[in-house]
Amino acid sequence: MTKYSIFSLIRNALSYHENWQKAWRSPDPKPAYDVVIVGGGGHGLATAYYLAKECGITNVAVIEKGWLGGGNTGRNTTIVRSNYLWDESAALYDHAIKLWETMSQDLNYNVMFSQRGLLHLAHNVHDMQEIGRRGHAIKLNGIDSEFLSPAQVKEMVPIINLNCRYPVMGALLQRRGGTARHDAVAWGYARACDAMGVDIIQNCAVTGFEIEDGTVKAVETTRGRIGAGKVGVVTAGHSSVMAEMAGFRMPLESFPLQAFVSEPLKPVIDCVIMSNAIHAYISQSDKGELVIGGSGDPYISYSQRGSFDQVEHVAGPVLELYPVFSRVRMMRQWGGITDVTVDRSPILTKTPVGNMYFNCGWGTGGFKATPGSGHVFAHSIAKGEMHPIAAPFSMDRFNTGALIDEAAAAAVAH
Amino acid sequence: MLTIKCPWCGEREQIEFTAGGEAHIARPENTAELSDEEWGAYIYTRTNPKGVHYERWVHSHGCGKWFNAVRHTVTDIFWDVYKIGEEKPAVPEDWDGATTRAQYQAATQKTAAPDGNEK
Amino acid sequence: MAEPGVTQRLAAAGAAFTDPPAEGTVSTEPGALDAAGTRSPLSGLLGPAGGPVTFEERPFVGKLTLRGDPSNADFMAAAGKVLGTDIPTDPCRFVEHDGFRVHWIGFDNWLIHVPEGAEGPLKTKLEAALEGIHSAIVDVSDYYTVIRVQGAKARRLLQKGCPIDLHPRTFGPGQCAGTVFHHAAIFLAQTDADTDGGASYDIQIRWSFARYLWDYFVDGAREWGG
Amino acid sequence: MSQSYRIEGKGRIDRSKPIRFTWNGRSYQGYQGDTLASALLANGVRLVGRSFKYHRPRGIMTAGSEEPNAVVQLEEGARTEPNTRATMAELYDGLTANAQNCWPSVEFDVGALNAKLSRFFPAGFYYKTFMWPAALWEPLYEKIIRRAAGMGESPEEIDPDSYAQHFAHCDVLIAGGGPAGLSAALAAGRTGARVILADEGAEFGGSLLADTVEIAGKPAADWIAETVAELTAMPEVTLLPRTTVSAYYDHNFLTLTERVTDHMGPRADDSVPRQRFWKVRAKQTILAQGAIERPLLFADNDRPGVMLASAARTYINRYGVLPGREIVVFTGNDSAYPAALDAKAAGARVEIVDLRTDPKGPLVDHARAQGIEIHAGCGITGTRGTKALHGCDVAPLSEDGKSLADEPFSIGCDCIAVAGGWNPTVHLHSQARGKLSWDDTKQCFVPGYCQWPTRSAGAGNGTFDLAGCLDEGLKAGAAAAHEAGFGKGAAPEAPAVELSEEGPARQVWIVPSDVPLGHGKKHFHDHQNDVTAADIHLAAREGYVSVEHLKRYTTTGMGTDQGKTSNVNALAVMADIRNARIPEVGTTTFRPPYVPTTFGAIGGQNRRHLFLQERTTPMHAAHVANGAVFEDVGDWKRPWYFPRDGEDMHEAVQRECRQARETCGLLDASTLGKIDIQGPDAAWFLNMMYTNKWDTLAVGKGRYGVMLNEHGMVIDDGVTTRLAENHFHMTTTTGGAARVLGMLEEWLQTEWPERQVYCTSVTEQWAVCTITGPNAKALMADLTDDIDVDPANFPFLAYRTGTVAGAPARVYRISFTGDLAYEVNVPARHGLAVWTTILERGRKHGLVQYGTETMHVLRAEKGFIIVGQDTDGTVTPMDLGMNWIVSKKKDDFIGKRSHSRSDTAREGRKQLVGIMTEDPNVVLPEGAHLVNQPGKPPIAMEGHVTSSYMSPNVGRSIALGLIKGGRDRIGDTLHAPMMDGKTVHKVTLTEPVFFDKEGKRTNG
Repeated sequence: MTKYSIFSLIRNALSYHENWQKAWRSPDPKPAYDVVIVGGGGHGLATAYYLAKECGITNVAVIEKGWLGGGNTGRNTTIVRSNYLWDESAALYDHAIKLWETMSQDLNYNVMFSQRGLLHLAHNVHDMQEIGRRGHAIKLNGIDSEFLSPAQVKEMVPIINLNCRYPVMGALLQRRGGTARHDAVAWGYARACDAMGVDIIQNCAVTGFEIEDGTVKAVETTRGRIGAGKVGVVTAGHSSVMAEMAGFRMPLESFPLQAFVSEPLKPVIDCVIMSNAIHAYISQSDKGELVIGGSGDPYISYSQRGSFDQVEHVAGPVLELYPVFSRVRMMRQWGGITDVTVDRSPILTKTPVGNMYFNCGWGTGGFKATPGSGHVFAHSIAKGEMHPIAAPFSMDRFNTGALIDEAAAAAVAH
Repeated sequence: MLTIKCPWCGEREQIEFTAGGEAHIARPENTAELSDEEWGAYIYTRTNPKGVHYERWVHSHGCGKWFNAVRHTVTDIFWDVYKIGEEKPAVPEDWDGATTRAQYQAATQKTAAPDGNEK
Repeated sequence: MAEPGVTQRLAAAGAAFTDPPAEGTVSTEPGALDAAGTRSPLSGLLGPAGGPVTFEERPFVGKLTLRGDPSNADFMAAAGKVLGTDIPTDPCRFVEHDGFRVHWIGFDNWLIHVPEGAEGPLKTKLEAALEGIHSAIVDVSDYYTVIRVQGAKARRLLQKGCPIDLHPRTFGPGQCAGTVFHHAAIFLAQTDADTDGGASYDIQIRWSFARYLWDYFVDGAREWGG
Repeated sequence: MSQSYRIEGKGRIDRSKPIRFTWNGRSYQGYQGDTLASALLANGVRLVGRSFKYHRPRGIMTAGSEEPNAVVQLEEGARTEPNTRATMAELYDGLTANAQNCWPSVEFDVGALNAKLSRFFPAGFYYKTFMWPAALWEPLYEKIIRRAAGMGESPEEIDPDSYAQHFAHCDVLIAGGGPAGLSAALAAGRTGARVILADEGAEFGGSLLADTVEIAGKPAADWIAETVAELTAMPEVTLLPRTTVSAYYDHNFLTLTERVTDHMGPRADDSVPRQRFWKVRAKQTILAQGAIERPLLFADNDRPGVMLASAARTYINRYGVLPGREIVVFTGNDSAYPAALDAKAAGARVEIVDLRTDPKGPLVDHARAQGIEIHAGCGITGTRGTKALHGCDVAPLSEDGKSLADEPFSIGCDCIAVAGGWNPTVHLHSQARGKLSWDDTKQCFVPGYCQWPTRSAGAGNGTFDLAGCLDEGLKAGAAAAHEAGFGKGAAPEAPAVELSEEGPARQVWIVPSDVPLGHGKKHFHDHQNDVTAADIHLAAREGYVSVEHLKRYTTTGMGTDQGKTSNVNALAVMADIRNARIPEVGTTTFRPPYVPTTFGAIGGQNRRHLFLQERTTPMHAAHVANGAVFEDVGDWKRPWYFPRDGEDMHEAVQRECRQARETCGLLDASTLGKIDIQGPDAAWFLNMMYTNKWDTLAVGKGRYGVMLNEHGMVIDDGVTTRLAENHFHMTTTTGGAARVLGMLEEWLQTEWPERQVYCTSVTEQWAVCTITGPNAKALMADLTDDIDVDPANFPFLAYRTGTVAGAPARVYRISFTGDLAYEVNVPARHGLAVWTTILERGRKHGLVQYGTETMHVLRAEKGFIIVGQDTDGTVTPMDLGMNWIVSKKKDDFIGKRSHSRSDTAREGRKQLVGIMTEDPNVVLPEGAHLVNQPGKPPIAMEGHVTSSYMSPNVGRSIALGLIKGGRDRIGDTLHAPMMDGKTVHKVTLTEPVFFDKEGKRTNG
């Protein structure tokens, strides 16, 4: 793997950029691997990366039915934060942020992780109680968290309309929160994995699992049978489909979630701003586009496309909080499939099938967890025991009742 | 935005309805006798199919009535709607969800009738 | 009856009870009580005078909901007898009889509009007639108010927020529907069609949403000089 | 230099209406009917913008919404609008526009330095650098990147204009009003079907507006006029000019953006919306948006003066503007020849560079006859001029078109009209999930199967000849109407047009130059984002071969034009690299909207006071008059507190709390949810919905109940009263009103349809005045003479009907304060009068009106919970210490089974307790967490404060909280660390009742 740097850039410029190497190979699948990761999104690639880098398992294949990062990795609003209420969540998401902070260097690929700060606005007494509770909890978990007055919010976001339908009463700020370049995350991991010998196999769809006396032996794919010592399934919205192939069911439903970008503007918003009461979350990309997240459609759907309702549901709140955008144009709308659990927390778990592990249920908020999720999942697969940070997220919590209920606690689900 | 056929009011815009999730999940009679797994499955586990989905809707801003529907979760085309308590309609194996029920039946009839007589 | 003294004082103090008029409305709102010491949610608000679309509140229309099983002949007969007309079983239709209007809301659910004050006696009559038959009659006269919208542009105005196809080919006099107007759940009934291509509608709206809907109408009618 | 490029007597502009406008601070003149683009060209203005990345000088390239270059900042101040396509902006008097993305000016742009260094900024360069040192990413590197970000500037003032939305339904919606669209509308309209015809342009006619062809022996303009006239006369046809069909969603739901007043410029009167957003449900759609001409990929093909041949022709024929005086037409097909001929006729010197070695056919002969020199088998290998084109190099190409067959020669020119073939506008079809198929002879993607009822017609369907467009349009219109239930489906006869036969085309996707690709010269395919053929080679080289990777890595097609002119060329380059056919490389999915849409239009009227309803109670006018400060509770405005002269919130609340306990208080409780429940199975039903028993409740009495979800967690609470054997009146929380009714209906209809219960919401039927406190009884006695209010005869939780303050009332002996209280329910119409009367009569009883804050303090003094504040969806009744309310006798109720799950049943769950600070003056912030021992985070947390107030009646601060194993830790000392990281408050856990522990006051 040739190192990327300003120097390699200049060197290659002199040869008209004709000597750059492939970021990753496109090998044919081998007959078998120690571990097969199903799903070439950020979480799957990160899992392979840490298997190879930290667990000494390099005989790994990542199989992707389409193109790398083509699922939610390439469709989200790129928000990264760890200001979650429950200890279990805070541990998982902050573990991720710590890895985000060195990712570009670790991967030698600039994922443009930018900690420009993330605001949660509070618009009523209930919101204030909610951020009050979350703020204190986060702080005591050793994670940065501050309360802002409306005046301080205005200072950070001069174009905001504090006196909107639900006037801004305050905000919770995580300065270490921010955004990253989502595609680069997939590409960076892929390149680093490839360099360590991991096979990245695109356009290879899973058609079934070969299971012998309760233990998975191989993955059947459109490119043939691939033997597998262990299988990690990281397929987000399609997890229920994978589970069905493996003969069990998951506590999941797949909902469309949508995002929007405006035409590129000279920067007017630096941080990420989220609001529950006036439902819109917004940031501005390094290209100048306003990146806006909506809520999900209320019905199960596997069609990765935008529906109209959310366009309207987003435009109103955006105009209410940022009336100056009235003459700005919405440029593009798209959708992803989010696999949602009842407690809005992910599932990292062993399954009824031996040597088969699932990493799913990230719903609307998986991107921010990418490195942490991959890291603890890799260690869980390698050891055959769930990593301590992952353990609380196992699927039997739905039998014991030990939910990690970020939804009930009214934390923002994005 | 979908159009949904309320079995009473007819075709209406989705904004008049509320989605009710998977249909035909009967509440167990003997809740006390269920294992935690059985109970957990009843509350949390869903089929979540990529394909034919039996689901519930309520015409919340219309007549206020709940009903069931069969929809393909890839194409979002409805096969049918039916009232609570009515038989769960069978959907042909080979329905790929890319046509309405009427189109599907017209097509199959066409293939059925050798003289190619339509309708 | 509230003690007259109070009423008069309130009427006099009217101005003091004015909401800050919402931006863009042409409304003037004394907000005072009427002589009976009562007040409707849109009291004192004036819609556009004349023009291609007009709207006004019809306060205190008597409103009862009637619940019962349409497959129960006794119920249908007893209710029909009291109302002097068969209650409609066709979805989204209403029948008018002798000042009563009976709307189909749901297959076992009807909304009855009667002149102000007639709801009480009617409720008593229905309850007596339906004694022993599973049914429910609830007075919701104050839950909702009614806005009448009419004129050549009435349909256009409603289509600014209502998703139902109100074109004469699909929706006409005698038809009613529960639907929405943007954030507000409404129940609309077309009372008649005008010659000039316009129509007349009664929109039933919850008390607390009435002002929102009214302001929307005011704003929406501006482009026709409303 | 005033309009020196105008062509005498040509164009559809109105020369009698000159218009002044300002571009980059300089004043120019144009005519009514011009676009900003045509007016600038008429005035010889070529340089209109700078590209995104390299800041290369750019000119006008198209005459439509596909424009990638001429994207400007329209107007200034409150009405400024970024990224407006000059080609779509109709000229109005006083129009002001400025170039974007350049500093200090478009002429001398510092950013142009990037162009010099461009070789160091290939596609994706930023992924490869800016990583060292890591510490510099945000403070330095990203700052630089963000400074370069964006194109236009966001407005900084509130938009003074208004917008509107409109639902519409039709049998046939037609997108595009060119020859095919107009024909379709005609055929469909004649059947009587409801038709909507929308076109982006100011006039209907599409490509015909720029054509010199004759239809049925008359000029095309006449045919357009007649057709539009006939359509206008049809009552069921709606014609929408200046309207873009922007998105195609499921079940044939489409959105249209109508630019109602944009072409008139700023207007003081905003009663007419500036833009109208149509939400259309169409039984059938016909997509007739035409086709967009493809630019050719040749070296330095981005100079100001390079434009599409079709655009050149549009400027000549529609706007009467000569795009240049020395025009080179560069083409591989016949469709550019009419442009050459029109330019020649308009007085330009014209030469044609034709990729075809032996162009034949009538058009070619005609051109030769006009003395136009044709350089056959040649390509343009380079261009000259920076801020304006002044020449190009031309050379014969090898047979495979991949290299030069001979030395280049130069041609002087100020305009190159390029014609690389046509791309049908399949965006809407693709948005509608329609498949696309590649047509090898036409060399373009054409619409394939779509699951929704839609058809494509005309150029948008790959039918490029006029006769075909008219015929296809008529057929599509008739067929669509028929399927919608109108007409027999037979299409009217198509009008005759003389066929201008076209010879075969030659497609050279990448025109070679004298240097290898990427060595100095640039073949741009995405002009706005500065993406070149070399960038695609780089992407391929590095393995970003899938179309989506290609797009994302090079940013091809990510600009405001969404790749309308660049996508297919990009695919072609990739196909060339991979030796694959274009369809094998794949195609990108087109995302809505077709052209960007203002947020204002989408928002419509739903702004400001119409953004979201403000729900108010019947007493609202009185609250306003009495100076209430309001709290947003859901979308209700509830009085929060009633400050008296100069009081702040704390003072007001302390006063209200004290007085409510000392004498009496009045609360507007109208927003509480109320549900009328009737039927033989009503009691059984309540047994299922609530945790306690209801069949045992006596008629005329009420009972408090908590409601759970199936997870066993508390979701609502309230008092329900048995009005008659089979008749109950249920109350819910304000926020729960709708949710609870929905839940009751869901269970009844879907799970127990055979049960005989009817539920009816009566929330707003009743205005509710709650009178509480020691003097409540006396006050009530003053308000009613037909209800015996003596607690001895009117016991706690009983209810009575009668007349209160002159209104018919239901009175409930319910108390949320722990004091003697009466909940007076009157029909809403009486609410205001009754409220005011109570205030009036209350004076001598020391009555105080209080708001939600005081209500919260008073209930907290008694340890009464607020669902949603002291619970969060993870709390069981047992956690709240309410085991007493969970019936052991019932074998089932909603949520019961969940309580026996291992985690829900375990010891040490968080439980509701009281919390007392060591310092009685300290009011803990709600949300503060308690720890066993303060220290440095991370610290294990024991739970959190859910409610916390200064209680004047207890005489100190009080708090409630959910603490791990709290019930067994009463008396324990814990600590509450504050956000400042320094302050720690010592606290003691107590029973969650602080006032009147024995409950003596409930009966006064």
